[in-house]
Amino acid sequence: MTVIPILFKEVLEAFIFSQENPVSEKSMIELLIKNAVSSEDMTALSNELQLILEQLQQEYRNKGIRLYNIAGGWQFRTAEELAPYLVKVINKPKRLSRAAMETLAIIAYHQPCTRAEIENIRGVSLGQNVLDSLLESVLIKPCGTKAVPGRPILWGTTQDFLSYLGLNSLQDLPKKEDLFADIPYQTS
Amino acid sequence: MTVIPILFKEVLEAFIFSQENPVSEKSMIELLIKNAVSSEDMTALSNELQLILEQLQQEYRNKGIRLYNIAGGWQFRTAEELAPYLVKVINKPKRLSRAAMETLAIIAYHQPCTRAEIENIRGVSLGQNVLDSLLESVLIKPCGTKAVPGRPILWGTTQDFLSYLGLNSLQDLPKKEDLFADIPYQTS
Amino acid sequence: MSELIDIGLEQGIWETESFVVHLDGFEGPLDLLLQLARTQKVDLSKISILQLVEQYLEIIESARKIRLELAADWLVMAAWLAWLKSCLLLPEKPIDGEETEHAVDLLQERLEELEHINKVARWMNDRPLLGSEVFTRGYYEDHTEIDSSGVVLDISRFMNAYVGVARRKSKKKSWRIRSFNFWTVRDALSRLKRLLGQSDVPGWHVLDAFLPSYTSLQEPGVTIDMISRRVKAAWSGTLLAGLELAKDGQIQLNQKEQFGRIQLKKADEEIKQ
Repeated sequence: MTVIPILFKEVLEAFIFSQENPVSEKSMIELLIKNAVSSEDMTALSNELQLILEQLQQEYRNKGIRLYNIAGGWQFRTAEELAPYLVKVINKPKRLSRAAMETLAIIAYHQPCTRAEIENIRGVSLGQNVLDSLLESVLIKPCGTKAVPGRPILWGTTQDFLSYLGLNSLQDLPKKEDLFADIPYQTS
Repeated sequence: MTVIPILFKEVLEAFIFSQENPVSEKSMIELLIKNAVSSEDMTALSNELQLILEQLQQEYRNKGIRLYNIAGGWQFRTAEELAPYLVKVINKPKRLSRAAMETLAIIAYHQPCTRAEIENIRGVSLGQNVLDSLLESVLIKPCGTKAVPGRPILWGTTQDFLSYLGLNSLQDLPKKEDLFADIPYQTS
Repeated sequence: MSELIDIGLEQGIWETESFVVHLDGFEGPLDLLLQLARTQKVDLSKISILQLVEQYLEIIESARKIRLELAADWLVMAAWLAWLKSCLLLPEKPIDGEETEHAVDLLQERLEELEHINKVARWMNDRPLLGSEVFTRGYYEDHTEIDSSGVVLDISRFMNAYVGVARRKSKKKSWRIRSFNFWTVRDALSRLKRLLGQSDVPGWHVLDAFLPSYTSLQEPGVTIDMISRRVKAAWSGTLLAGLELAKDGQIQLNQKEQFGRIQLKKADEEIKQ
């Protein structure tokens, strides 16, 4: 009961490969339909697409390039474990400071939240440069204002945030319990 | 007599993938040396690199992505024969210039008419590019010649012209009398 | 515990914590408190707040001996903790006791929350990050094609164009009407002079005789109404030209009665002088 011709595994592979951002399954379906792949049974089409993607992912399992399910889409990326070899020749951007990373973590878990809420959790005031660096990297975005006096901006994470961490959705962030599961307060 | 560890096939694969431009063999050698791959015999190293690249190219032979030797370097690109499936056509219809629109309107109301008649009505001479653009967009067509000296071409509107305007026939064009109720002089 | 303090030495941000505390390495008093709590090596909910408070106050006290300009928020925290400590040591006041319990809970909650965030930040930092450890393709292919073979043609712009042409055309027509050839005074002057020069008939002539012929005023496309206006223009032109010549003494004018016929004749020699 195949609805997607065999050739389209390659077409989808090329499609994902050619795009700058993770490719959603929705746009893959669109591409299939545009290329006259039968679309009578959408569930069957979607299921088969899923199979093809898994098959592709399998094919790249042992390669230097991998197919990842990221930020609600699919994207080819270099294999994680090759990083030590690649960073010797690829210029890396500056890493986020500890303050920026913590602020990002607070926003990820408490979004949408205000600057005052972030400051309250960290117990220190939030430097403008920290917010600026997060905004510049398109990791956070304003999501309206809070209905309190002064109408402070509410912050949330972006699609790029997921892409940056290689996560498919916010659900993939570790649960509180998981983080505390390992032996706490080791000072070593 | 292998000098390049097997892992480096993947490293090179990832490296080529991550680069914006085709990667020269020289920069691949650099990557190998920076990662402490023995470099006593440069010729051997270079030969082996060549083998690895050919092997990689072979691996991608039947995939949607290919490894090409382009402009003195190596680059991954989508398979050429898949391009027709990936092409996304964006319609960006042209706008007619004022001169073209006026000429078209005169032809529509006075057809069949000659270039001289159009010029007489518009009061300015008609550039060849204007007629060309209307012909190219299949809005007008020649409808024989006028029985006067020089036998000038008579122009008329096409079926496409009607469908662009969403009209069934020329009868559906607004009547001249309705248009010029306030103008005593009629362009006839 | 003054050996805990080593002010001026930056602590590496992601380095594992040692027992030595560098104030500059901490992101505020809460961060320091969390670090002190960690050294108790127990669950945050079971830490000894009293011990924690004592450690903090001791550090701040010895730090102040070295650096008087210790930041306000460190000192505010110290003051608040000093109050908390006094309450914990003197638990007999029942009202204060409740308040103290609440304060302890609050401190514990905040430390737990901060600990959580610390862990998340560390987890995020340890992930293979895009651009640092993993990389996307460096080159993108654009398979979009722009098809501009079509034409935007809407009926309103189309009609507008036609109306535009017609209006321009009708404006041109009325301009030409205004430039009609009226009989000017100059025309009349030259005609009068010419006719007088040719005329060998002495005596009076009616002015009407010097008007241009009616047929010469007729042109194709000129309405009857327009012709009668041309006739009137010729009349007034000729009259003005006559008056001009009379002023110069070249002719004599004569009108016998009001609205009567105007007559003219060449001036006599004696009048000329």
